[in-house]
Amino acid sequence: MDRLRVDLPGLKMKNPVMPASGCFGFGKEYAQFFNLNELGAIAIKATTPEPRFGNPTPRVAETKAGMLNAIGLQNPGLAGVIEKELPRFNDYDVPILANIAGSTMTDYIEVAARLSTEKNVHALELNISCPNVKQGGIAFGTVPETAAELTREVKAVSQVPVYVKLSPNVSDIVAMAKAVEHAGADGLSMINTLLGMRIDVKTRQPILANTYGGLSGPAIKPVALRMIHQVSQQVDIPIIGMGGIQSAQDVIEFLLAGASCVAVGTANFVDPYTCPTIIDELPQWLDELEMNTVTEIIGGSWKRCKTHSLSH
Amino acid sequence: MDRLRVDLPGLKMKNPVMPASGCFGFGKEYAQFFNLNELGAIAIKATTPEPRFGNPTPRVAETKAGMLNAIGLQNPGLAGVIEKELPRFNDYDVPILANIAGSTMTDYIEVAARLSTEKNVHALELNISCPNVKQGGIAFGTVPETAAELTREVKAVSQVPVYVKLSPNVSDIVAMAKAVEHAGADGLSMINTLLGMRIDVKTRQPILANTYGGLSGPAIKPVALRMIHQVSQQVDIPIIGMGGIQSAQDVIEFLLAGASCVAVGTANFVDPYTCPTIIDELPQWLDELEMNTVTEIIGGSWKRCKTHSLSH
Amino acid sequence: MRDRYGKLTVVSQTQVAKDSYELVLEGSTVGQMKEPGQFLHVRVDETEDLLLRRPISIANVDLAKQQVTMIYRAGGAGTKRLATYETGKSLNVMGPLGQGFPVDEANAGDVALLVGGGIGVPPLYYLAKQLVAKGVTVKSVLGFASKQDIFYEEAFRELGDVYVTTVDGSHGMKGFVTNAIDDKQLVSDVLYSCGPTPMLKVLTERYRGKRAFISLEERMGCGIGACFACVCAVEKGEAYEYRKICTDGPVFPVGEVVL
Amino acid sequence: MRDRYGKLTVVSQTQVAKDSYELVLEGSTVGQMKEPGQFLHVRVDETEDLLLRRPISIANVDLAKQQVTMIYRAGGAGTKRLATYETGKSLNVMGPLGQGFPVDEANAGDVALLVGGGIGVPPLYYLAKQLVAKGVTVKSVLGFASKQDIFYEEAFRELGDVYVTTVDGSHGMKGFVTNAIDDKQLVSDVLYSCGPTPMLKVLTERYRGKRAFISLEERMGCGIGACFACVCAVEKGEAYEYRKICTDGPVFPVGEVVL
Ligand SMILES: Cc1cc2nc3c(=O)[nH]c(=O)nc-3n(C[C@H](O)[C@H](O)[C@H](O)COP(=O)(O)OP(=O)(O)OC[C@H]3O[C@@H](n4cnc5c(N)ncnc54)[C@H](O)[C@@H]3O)c2cc1C
Ligand SMILES: Cc1cc2nc3c(=O)[nH]c(=O)nc-3n(C[C@H](O)[C@H](O)[C@H](O)COP(=O)(O)OP(=O)(O)OC[C@H]3O[C@@H](n4cnc5c(N)ncnc54)[C@H](O)[C@@H]3O)c2cc1C
Ligand SMILES: Cc1cc2nc3c(=O)[nH]c(=O)nc-3n(C[C@H](O)[C@H](O)[C@H](O)COP(=O)(O)O)c2cc1C
Ligand SMILES: Cc1cc2nc3c(=O)[nH]c(=O)nc-3n(C[C@H](O)[C@H](O)[C@H](O)COP(=O)(O)O)c2cc1C
Ligand code: FES
Ligand code: FES
Repeated sequence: MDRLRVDLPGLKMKNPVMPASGCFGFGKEYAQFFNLNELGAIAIKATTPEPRFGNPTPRVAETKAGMLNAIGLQNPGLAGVIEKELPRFNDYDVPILANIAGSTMTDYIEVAARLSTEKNVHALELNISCPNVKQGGIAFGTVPETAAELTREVKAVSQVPVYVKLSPNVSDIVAMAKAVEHAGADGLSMINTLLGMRIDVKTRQPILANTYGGLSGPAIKPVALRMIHQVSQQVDIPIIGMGGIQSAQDVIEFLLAGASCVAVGTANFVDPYTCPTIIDELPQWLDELEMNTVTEIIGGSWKRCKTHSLSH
Repeated sequence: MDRLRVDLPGLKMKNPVMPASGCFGFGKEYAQFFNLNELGAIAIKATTPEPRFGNPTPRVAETKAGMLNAIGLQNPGLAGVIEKELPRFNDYDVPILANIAGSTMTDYIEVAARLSTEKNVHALELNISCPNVKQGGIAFGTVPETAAELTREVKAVSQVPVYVKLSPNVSDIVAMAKAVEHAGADGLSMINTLLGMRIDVKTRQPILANTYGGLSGPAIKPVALRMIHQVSQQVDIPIIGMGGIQSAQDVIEFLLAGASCVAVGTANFVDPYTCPTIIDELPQWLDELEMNTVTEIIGGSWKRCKTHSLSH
Repeated sequence: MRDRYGKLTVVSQTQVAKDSYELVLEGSTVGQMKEPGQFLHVRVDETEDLLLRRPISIANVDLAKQQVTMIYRAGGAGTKRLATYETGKSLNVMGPLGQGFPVDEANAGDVALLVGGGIGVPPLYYLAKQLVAKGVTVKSVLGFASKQDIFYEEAFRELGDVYVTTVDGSHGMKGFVTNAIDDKQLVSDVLYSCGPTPMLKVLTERYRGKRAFISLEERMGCGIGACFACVCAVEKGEAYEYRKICTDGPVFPVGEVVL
Repeated sequence: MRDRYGKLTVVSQTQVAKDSYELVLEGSTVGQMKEPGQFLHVRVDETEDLLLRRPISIANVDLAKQQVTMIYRAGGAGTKRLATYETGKSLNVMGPLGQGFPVDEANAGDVALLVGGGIGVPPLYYLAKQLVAKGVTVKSVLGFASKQDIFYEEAFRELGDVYVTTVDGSHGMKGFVTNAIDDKQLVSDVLYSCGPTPMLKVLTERYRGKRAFISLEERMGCGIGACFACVCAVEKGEAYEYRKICTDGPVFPVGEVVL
């Protein structure tokens, strides 16, 4: 299955498909459905220094072709993740992308320094864009200078490559991407959720206890594709593409836009077999497109000529 | 039917529903289906100083629960609109909101000065946010200072109230709204489309000839509601709410979020009777919500106590 | 979980009350549905229009026929879509999921009080059947808004005493389930309940420290413990302690979690 | 337009070639469908999953029975959805829309050449019927990709000479429609054509200045002239001059618009 292989900083992926952070817990739930070794990689749920309870419920709401979430970064904290969650991956041969978050720069640095020394962590994903955390997060995600500074600080302490997960709630995504690339990011993850809301017309109140939440699912796919298309032409680091992916055809669209691999979030809730199904179907799509390998497709919508390997 | 009445600067609306600019031409097509007098108002297609052909085709693409468009402001130009389109409204008793656009500030000023003297124009809507026009548009829409300056210049020449139509493709929608309010805007229209794209996996090329286009329809409703909810609590001018409205229930959701009236765009293409159907159903919704008038609902998701009239 | 995921075929869809439907489904995964109080996570729409699954309790199971019954209220967009499924159509269902009512906690000869409110009534039916089968005396108190909302009154009556209340008094006793418990002075060894949160709150105060079990509702994403959508806090736990309703629940001992 | 908007009922849905379906619909708006070459704007999905309507040509009409026939290729998501509609289901249809083929331009005794490519063939059938009815001699050149894509060959043959071409030579003449026109030295007084743009371009060069009419395709929003999605430029017009395919077309005289 070497046709599907993608080699990215820290992530030697058998195929270009990983579940997205926050949509796959720490893997054990979906391990009941299929062998996690089938996956290209796994992005685990955000880790913060201390355990967090997160936001009050309701935490999810449905929207047309999408959903809103305001989980609020609930997680067992750095110690909990290291002691209870990461050891489970000892039995697997799949690279782990550890999503990290916090309210202050110190939080990120603390988690990055410690988590990046764990043998089951192959790369970090800086969640600078969680729209559900009142302080912290959002400011990092919308100001290029702050995002760059955070990236630099985390890179200084991390033992593994660092991907920065960009927020789509910005005027100029290219400026954000260039700023963190310049600050040393090894890759980008995009996109996180769009900030949205729903109102219950009966109670007249927001459905989410947190008022606003992150919009994910097929509804946001066109925005994700546009941003990846814009950014991939302007940076030299690889992009983990995500936002509404449901099918192998969607994956091809993301690769053509310029993503080097993809993450699947919301679709896992709809069909727990989404990732393995996509992985199964990809070779057939390569045949149809008359492509030998996945890497040939990357950026195909804007590259002049076929590239035979991923230069970055 | 006074329960549905909404009085806004320049727009004395029988009901809170108008078709959105660009989705209703200059009215004559939909006049074949129903009497335009049933509408609360009509937002007509963007006018630029000179006639414009717009972008190459394909100009539209479908997305899940949404569509992309890159029309490129095709219109008959200022003289054409005045001579051929506006006189049609002589036979109607419905306020007209004239959407205006351009590539330079001078363009906007020229159109505003002239169009606002037309008897069939009751208010202007500054389209500072069209994502499909390569130069101009987009810069006005994402920089608060520039948007404010444009608003000030147009206000100086306009004979009728001026609504500024905000782009959702910004980091801080509240800053944009406050800037144009401060510059004298009489109201806001929000939201315009989100910038998105689709790629045809067979041709490997973007579906839209323009590469990127504006995402509209139910997919963007949660983003629109969130922005209106944020902005309406921070400004004292009314908001024309839009983005994915399909039904009377959607209208209630927008009013609760803080819109003073709404515009229906994409839904007209799905069902040409969307506007009159919604208008018909609104009184029933008022009954169910135990509300007397539409204006009582405005901002109901965040107002402490019921307001009995619209203060702004 | 492979044996808890797949297509079930609609055997019948019957309206049993105003806006309420009984849906009988058949398929091999029914073989796993042995515990009352567990739920199914139902994909109501094969397209992406309505994206999220809907959690619906198991109301009854016929293991021999591989048939499961759900009873649901067609209130929102998804359950209204579900109500359009006709005999022969197939439906993508995950489940059984979660921890159901502990039948073990009632011994033969015990009196079990089953208290259901509205659309919380369905899971109590499969529970009642299992309790009766092991020799437990079942008394059911079923609360509805109005006469037109009532379903399964007779079915429950075949398994023991039934007390129906309606808020508007249009059938049975006027008032809430707690009024019936007081009025009829219903005593019991173990309590099982499912219904609206205000009702569960009152029962929690009354039955704290007793053998009492309640089933909770929350909006869900994954339904299997991966997304943290459905958590609730633990009573007297650390600030960050929680339970997931989808996997630790939906049934909890009274007093375990904060309502 | 009120009489051009409403629900039609599916009378039959028949597969007529690989991926191609013939859909017969019945309803009162069919009474308006008198002009060949006009199209219907079809809502393929009652939910918001697939939002846009699909433009499909009128392939045949039985005014007496109030029945209209469409023939379409189930290629993308919407037409695949359409292919699932079974007899008795109702379908929301706008139309007839646009300007069809000018039957007036052919006089009794004239020879009309009808050139169709693939899924451009269907509107020519209703046209052929009307032409024959007024005494015009119809010759049809129908091009398909392959044998398995061919439909309505016999139906056309009942109305006049038919020349079928396939790109792979699996049926009829191998090659393109223009090869058949050359080979068979087909002469005509008036030309009507519908098919892929490259084919229409070649015909435009050949028939410029003659009585020749072509039907164009473009992605549409509204279908009624309001959204400016479907415009094309006018040959030798001002830079801003345009035609809307949905209302000024889809049929244009050869040479009027830029292909
Ligand atoms: C464990 C469990 C068991 C349940 N058993 C039953 C049952 O047997 N019969 C029955 O009628 N109902 C039951 N419910 C409630 C049922 O899940 C909701 O009524 C249903 O999801 C509402 O969907 P909708 O399409 O009608 O509403 P919509 O408003 O369209 O739903 C939008 C989203 O909100 C969620 N949602 C809305 N209301 C609720 C709610 N009350 N609880 C959980 N999610 C909600 C939906 O699942 C969906 O994700 C149960 C809920 C849970 C958690
Ligand atoms: C006036 C007119 C008449 C037509 N008549 C026929 C006919 O009789 N039979 C037939 O099979 N096809 C016909 N077509 C083409 C038909 O509209 C498309 O094949 C169809 O819209 C594709 O939809 P889909 O769901 O398969 O593809 P999708 O890719 O799901 O469509 C997505 C969107 O793109 C649009 N689109 C995609 N391809 C085309 C296309 N080639 N032309 C226009 N819009 C497109 C769709 O309408 C939809 O809005 C006609 C087109 C026009 C403009
Ligand atoms: C329930 C839920 C929880 C999420 N939690 C996180 C998180 O902890 N960290 C993060 O970076 N992104 C988080 N995300 C965002 C996803 O990783 C992903 O970027 C987004 O959902 C878009 O992809 P999708 O449309 O496939 O879901 C979460 C998304 C959802 C739906
Ligand atoms: C085809 C199309 C053309 C549009 N043209 C304009 C325009 O000329 N000026 C403008 O301000 N907005 C234009 N818009 C944006 C709409 O007015 C509206 O803001 C947007 O579509 C969101 O509403 P909706 O989801 O109901 O369509 C256009 C939208 C569409 C779909
Ligand atoms: S619904 Fe996802 S954790 Fe419970
Ligand atoms: S499709 Fe809207 S103008 Fe033609």
